[in-house]
Amino acid sequence: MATTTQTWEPTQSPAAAPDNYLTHTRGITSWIFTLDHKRVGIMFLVSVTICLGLGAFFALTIRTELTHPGPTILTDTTAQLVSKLTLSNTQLTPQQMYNRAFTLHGAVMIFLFVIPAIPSALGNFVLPLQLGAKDVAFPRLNLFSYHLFVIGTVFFLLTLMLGGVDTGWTFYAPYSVETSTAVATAVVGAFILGFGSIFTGLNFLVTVHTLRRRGLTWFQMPLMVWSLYATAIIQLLATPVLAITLVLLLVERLFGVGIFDPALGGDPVLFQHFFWFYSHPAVYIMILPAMGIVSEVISVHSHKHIFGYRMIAYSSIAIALLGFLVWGHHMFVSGQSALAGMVFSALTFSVAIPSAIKVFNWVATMYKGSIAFTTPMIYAMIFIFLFGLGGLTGLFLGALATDIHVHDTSFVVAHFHYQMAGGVLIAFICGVHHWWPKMTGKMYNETAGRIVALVILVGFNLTYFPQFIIGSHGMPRRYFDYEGMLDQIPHLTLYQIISTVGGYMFVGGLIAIPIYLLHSLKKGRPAPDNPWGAATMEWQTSSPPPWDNFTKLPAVTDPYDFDHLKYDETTQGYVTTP
Amino acid sequence: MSNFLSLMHSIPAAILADGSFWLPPPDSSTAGAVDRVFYLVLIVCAVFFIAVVATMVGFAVMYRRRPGHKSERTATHNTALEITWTVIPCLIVAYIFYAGFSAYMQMQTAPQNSYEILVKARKWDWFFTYPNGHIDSDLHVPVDEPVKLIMSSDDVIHSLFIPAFRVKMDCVPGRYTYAWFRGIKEGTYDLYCTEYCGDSHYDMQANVVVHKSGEFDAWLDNAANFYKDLPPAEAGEVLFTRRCNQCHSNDGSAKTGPTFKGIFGQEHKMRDGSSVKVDENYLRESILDPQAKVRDGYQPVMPTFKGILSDQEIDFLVAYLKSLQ
Amino acid sequence: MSETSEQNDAVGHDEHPPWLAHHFDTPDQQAASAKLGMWTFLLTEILFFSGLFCAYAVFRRNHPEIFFDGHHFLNTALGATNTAVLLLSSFTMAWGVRCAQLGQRRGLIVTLTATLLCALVFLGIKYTEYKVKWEHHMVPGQGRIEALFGVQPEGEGTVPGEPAPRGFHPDIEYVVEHLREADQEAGVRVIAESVYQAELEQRAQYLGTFFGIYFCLTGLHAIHVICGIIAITWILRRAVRNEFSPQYFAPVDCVGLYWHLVDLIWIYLFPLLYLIH
Amino acid sequence: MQHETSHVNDAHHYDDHAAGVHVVPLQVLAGIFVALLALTYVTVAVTSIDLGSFNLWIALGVATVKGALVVLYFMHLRYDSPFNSIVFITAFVFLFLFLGIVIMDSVAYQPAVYELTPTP
Ligand code: HEA
Ligand code: HEA
Ligand code: HEC
Ligand code: CUA
Ligand SMILES: [Cu+2]
Repeated sequence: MATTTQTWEPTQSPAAAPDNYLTHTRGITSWIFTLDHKRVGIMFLVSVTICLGLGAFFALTIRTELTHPGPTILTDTTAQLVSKLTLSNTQLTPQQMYNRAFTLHGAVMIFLFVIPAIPSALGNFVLPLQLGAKDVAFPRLNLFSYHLFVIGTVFFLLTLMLGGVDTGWTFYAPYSVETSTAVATAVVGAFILGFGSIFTGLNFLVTVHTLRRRGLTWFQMPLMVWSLYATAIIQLLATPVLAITLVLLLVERLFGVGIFDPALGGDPVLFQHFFWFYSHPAVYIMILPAMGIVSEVISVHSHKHIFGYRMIAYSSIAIALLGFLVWGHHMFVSGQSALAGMVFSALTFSVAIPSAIKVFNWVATMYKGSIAFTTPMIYAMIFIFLFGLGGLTGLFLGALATDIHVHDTSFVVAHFHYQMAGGVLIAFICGVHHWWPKMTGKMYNETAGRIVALVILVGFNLTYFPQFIIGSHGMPRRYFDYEGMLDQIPHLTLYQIISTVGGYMFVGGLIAIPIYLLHSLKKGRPAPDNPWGAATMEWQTSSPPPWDNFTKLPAVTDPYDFDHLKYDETTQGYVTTP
Repeated sequence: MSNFLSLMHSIPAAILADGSFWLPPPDSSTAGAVDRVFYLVLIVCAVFFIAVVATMVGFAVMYRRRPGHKSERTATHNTALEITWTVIPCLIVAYIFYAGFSAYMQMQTAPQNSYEILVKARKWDWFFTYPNGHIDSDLHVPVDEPVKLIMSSDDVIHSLFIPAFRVKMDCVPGRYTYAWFRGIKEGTYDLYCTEYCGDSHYDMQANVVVHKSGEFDAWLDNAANFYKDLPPAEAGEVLFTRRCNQCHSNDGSAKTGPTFKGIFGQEHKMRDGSSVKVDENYLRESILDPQAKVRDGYQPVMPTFKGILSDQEIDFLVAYLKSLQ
Repeated sequence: MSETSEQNDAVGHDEHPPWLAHHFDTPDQQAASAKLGMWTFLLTEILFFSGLFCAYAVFRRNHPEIFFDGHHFLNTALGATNTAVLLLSSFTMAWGVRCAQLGQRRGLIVTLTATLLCALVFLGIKYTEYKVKWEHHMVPGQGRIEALFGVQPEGEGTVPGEPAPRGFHPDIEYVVEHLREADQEAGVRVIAESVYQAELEQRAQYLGTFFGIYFCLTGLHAIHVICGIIAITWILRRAVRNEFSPQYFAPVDCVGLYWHLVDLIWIYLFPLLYLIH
Repeated sequence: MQHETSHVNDAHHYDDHAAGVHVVPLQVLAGIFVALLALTYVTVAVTSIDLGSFNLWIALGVATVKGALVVLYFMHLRYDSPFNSIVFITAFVFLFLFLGIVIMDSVAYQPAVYELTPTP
């Protein structure tokens, strides 16, 4: 169904100089108003990376501040600087700046980076290709999602200009109702981004249902598609609840409708239920696509059929659905009833199982493969390492007794960075490397990639492992200063220093990535159609793909059967052998 | 399987008595139970993490792509194997849940005869009210006696956290929440606020003092009327350090609020342009109804101390402020 | 390319009309996608409202008396009329879709216009209802809204110089009187007038919870009605330009679905807010 | 070619749609409309009778019947692809999941909540 009746540009015959989606039309507007899913994907890719940079800026502010007890860089002098840069004339105190820093860090990273990162950027590019389709079901809606993303981002920048917001990314009422910071713009921003996310999910769901290449059955779909499908389910079911929660928070703040604000007879715990009904499933919106990428990469780069395809596919759906039953595990000490606590704790463990299944399947896939230490493969293994660790620490948090102790300490901070920075961010980078040749038609420098990957692995663990230790010793999160606990927590300062040093190492590595990738655009050698020897459809078209994705109807095969692929010296890529 | 687990579970608490690499010393009656769950999970994690990563690295090395090495076709799935590695984790997590839940139940249900202390959280202070009406900014408890905290908040959500006791509970405005513990070793511990509550969230700390049996009652009525044999100004100073000095200095340095150095007798400009001479009445009013006259150049964030400071205590404070010339 | 050309034969060029997007191969595929997309969108709409229904359920479960008091201030007659009006509009909309399916252009135009009129009537009635509340200052945070229009904040709870207060500050006399009448109808016996008066004032204050939820629910619904009006106008315009045909009427179908959902939500709102026993 | 597609993927639900959309007879539509009006009258009428807590459930029941009529006939769900029904029902499943758990919890902790305190 990739090929149809009308308008194949004549130039698109393989012989002629390939006209691809990058060169098909020119000019900035041809990008901003493109209906091509590939271009939308690329625009998302660039945007989220920049947002990642923004989030990282705040991350480093936080880390540097915490290097040493007492004000480190967030001092009255920096406060003056900030008040000059922002539209808010009031001079902030150091702790006020810190509170804004971690709130903006969290909000930017969550709403502007992790949630859109994989589905909207890589997913947009890959999904239709992997289905052998020409585009997503609703290209206009797809573009609209991107525009919503931009508008939402603008609102966040506005929030920044207004002096930031200091509620924590969780916007807990009643603090978010009474604080004098720019909650409103941040909330509106998140609301708009939410709709962007909903429309992406809607698009993907429909695409998978109606635009699969003829003959492509459900169980021939690549696991990336399965995970994006599962993600879409969550985006559609959970995000609207976030939307209404934010609306209610806003009217509560502006008019006082008395739903969340105890001063008006509202119920603050109700807000937490609303918020986490979205925000727990949201963590699976983040991780599921990451798992999809890893499933692809592990199999392809070990040149080995994925192990337990169906189990992996089913476990994605299982995670998506079970993920809706556990939100209360964020509220064990919030004053929710012990009964609810018990139920949620029990269910929390049930989501751990499908994740476990995936991990085991990935490892089993490598068995007797032919494993190439390409950059994507290294990142995939790093993912298993970090996600495994982060996920397992989720068990401490899921168990009632232990969560009471570590809740809202840096133990939790470490947990979710292992999941989001170590899991999603790493998988994102993994995917970018894996599909870079397809997206840009260039090969990047492998050695650079490998070295950076190792730097990141080390830097990452230095950054967050210490936070487990100080956390379980009782170091609360969202603390501007820890002078008070020096006598209670052994080597606290040392751990904080290690964490900061690691943080810089990590960022150093990450910054290097855009550099050598961009460099490859100029100097990199042209990418063959199928550099890794993958069997999914996106590798059957040219790199980069033509405007309509396929000049030739891609063959439907078992997406993880590589036996018919042979390495071909001349193109330095893989070719099908009958 | 499960008796192997229960073995893990019954790690002798003794070896952990004075804290460890992972946890602070377990100095409440329930802390031991929590720690056992913690170490149970820790071991499960270690085992699985090492197993997974070791296998992964092992495969990566053994089957690395190299000349002459080919990937072999093996089964693309193996039901028996997959069921095993689904069921085993299920059993394990089921056990972890059970362990966590039973320990939690101990932490939930306070003994009947518990000693009750009212906890009021407020940006960014703790107020502990004892049965005899004394309000203290630190939590003092007798050793080896169950203490029940009846908690609430005046403004936003706060959370009371005592690491050494493994106790944590939110203080939610508009309702009560409860927590209990039994300190088993006298000493002084930290108490933190672990729910983000605004600017000085990081500074919303207090001490927990566990008194030797017998000494607690002595402390209590001494605290209730510590000023018995103090001159008013000094009594005021004690109150000042307890309640005011987070926002007011007595040495002229700037804080959230104006300094008290030489405050008495000054003329002060108010927000509404009027100006006031600082006398006893003004001081008294500022303490009981701070928003009535808000000093120019400051935020109206000072909380009232109505119901927290007795008339006598206010007199002491006034006396102290006067003495700061 | 041989395969391609063979594909081309599979579907002749003539079969790719202008309204069929390039990435679809057949009208059915496009229609099916549109339908599925629309139903999925409706799903998100329902979950969007779920938060409000949840708030409603929680507060009604925990404070039924407030909701009972509150519903006395709503005019059941108007509510019922509005329900009938929306149902009628739903009927004309469904009829419109039918006309579209059968390619009856005039029928489509007439039914759509009828639907639009109903929608406007609905909003009109809603407006009169809101107006009464507004006059008695029964909109939570009304002072804030008035401030937007430069009205000086007044009424109780307002501090001169400060911005208007959040929350519910009705004109007490009116509310108390209304509650009193309601009680009399219900045959409540008053023992001590002074106590009773105080109690009534309390109850008047508590009504904030009810009206907070009432305005959120009906307000959000009204916004959806307005969106519906815009969508229908757009469809009507296209119908006038004769852009639809028995082969291609998906837009009518989808707008229809949306409109029916708006009706569906009201079907629940009416008993939940107006018919409290 | 899409017809073949339809058969291999589960988009074959769409075949009946493809085979020719279902046109609901006008009488049916009208009939449904009348029924809806009637039911509206019923709910209003019933509230005046005191049935204790049942009033609420009856009101909701009637509303649900009305809703069902609208969905099945006005929205053609009855003749539409089953998958669309699944989508629609899913919405309600998760709605009830959300409501159910939240209400269950809020009821459980109500005793700890202060008497409702209106604006000071
Ligand atoms: C991508 C994001 C992501 C992911 C995937 C997860 C995954 C999990 N999370 Fe995490 N979590 C967050 C992001 C994420 N989390 C965030 C952001 C917060 C804090 C929000 C805030 O307060 O700011 C949080 C907080 C959080 C809490 C609340 C802590 C607190 O505030 O007190 C809990 C409690 O149960 C929890 C549990 C879990 C569990 C059980 C999983 C499971 O899904 C993990 C499953 C994975 C594994 C189990 C590892 C792989 C399996 C093996 C290696 C095989 C062996 C396995 C077994 C034997 C079971 N998380
Ligand atoms: C995806 C989510 C995500 C990611 C990736 C990160 C990344 C990092 N986070 Fe973040 N963090 C959160 C989500 C995330 N965080 C959340 C939700 C919170 C809770 C907030 C709250 O409490 O409300 C939090 C809180 C939080 C805290 C706790 C603050 C506190 O409670 O007191 C700390 C402290 O160390 C921290 C540190 C870091 C560091 C050092 C990184 C490093 O990993 C950063 C690494 C650097 C990069 C990832 C960027 C590299 C740059 C590029 C690759 C792009 C370059 C290109 C251009 C500039 C164009 N974070
Ligand atoms: C949360 C911070 C905070 C605390 C705690 C606090 N104050 Fe204040 N106080 C302020 C601020 C801010 C002002 C200036 C604005 C105003 O006048 O209300 C102020 C003003 C005052 C003034 C008027 C000063 C002047 O120069 O006019 C007095 C007197 C005063 N406080 C006494 C006290 C006493 C006594 C205590 C302790 C029992 C106390 N305050 C605790 C924040 C605080
Ligand atoms: Cu109080 Cu944080
Ligand atoms: Cu969670």
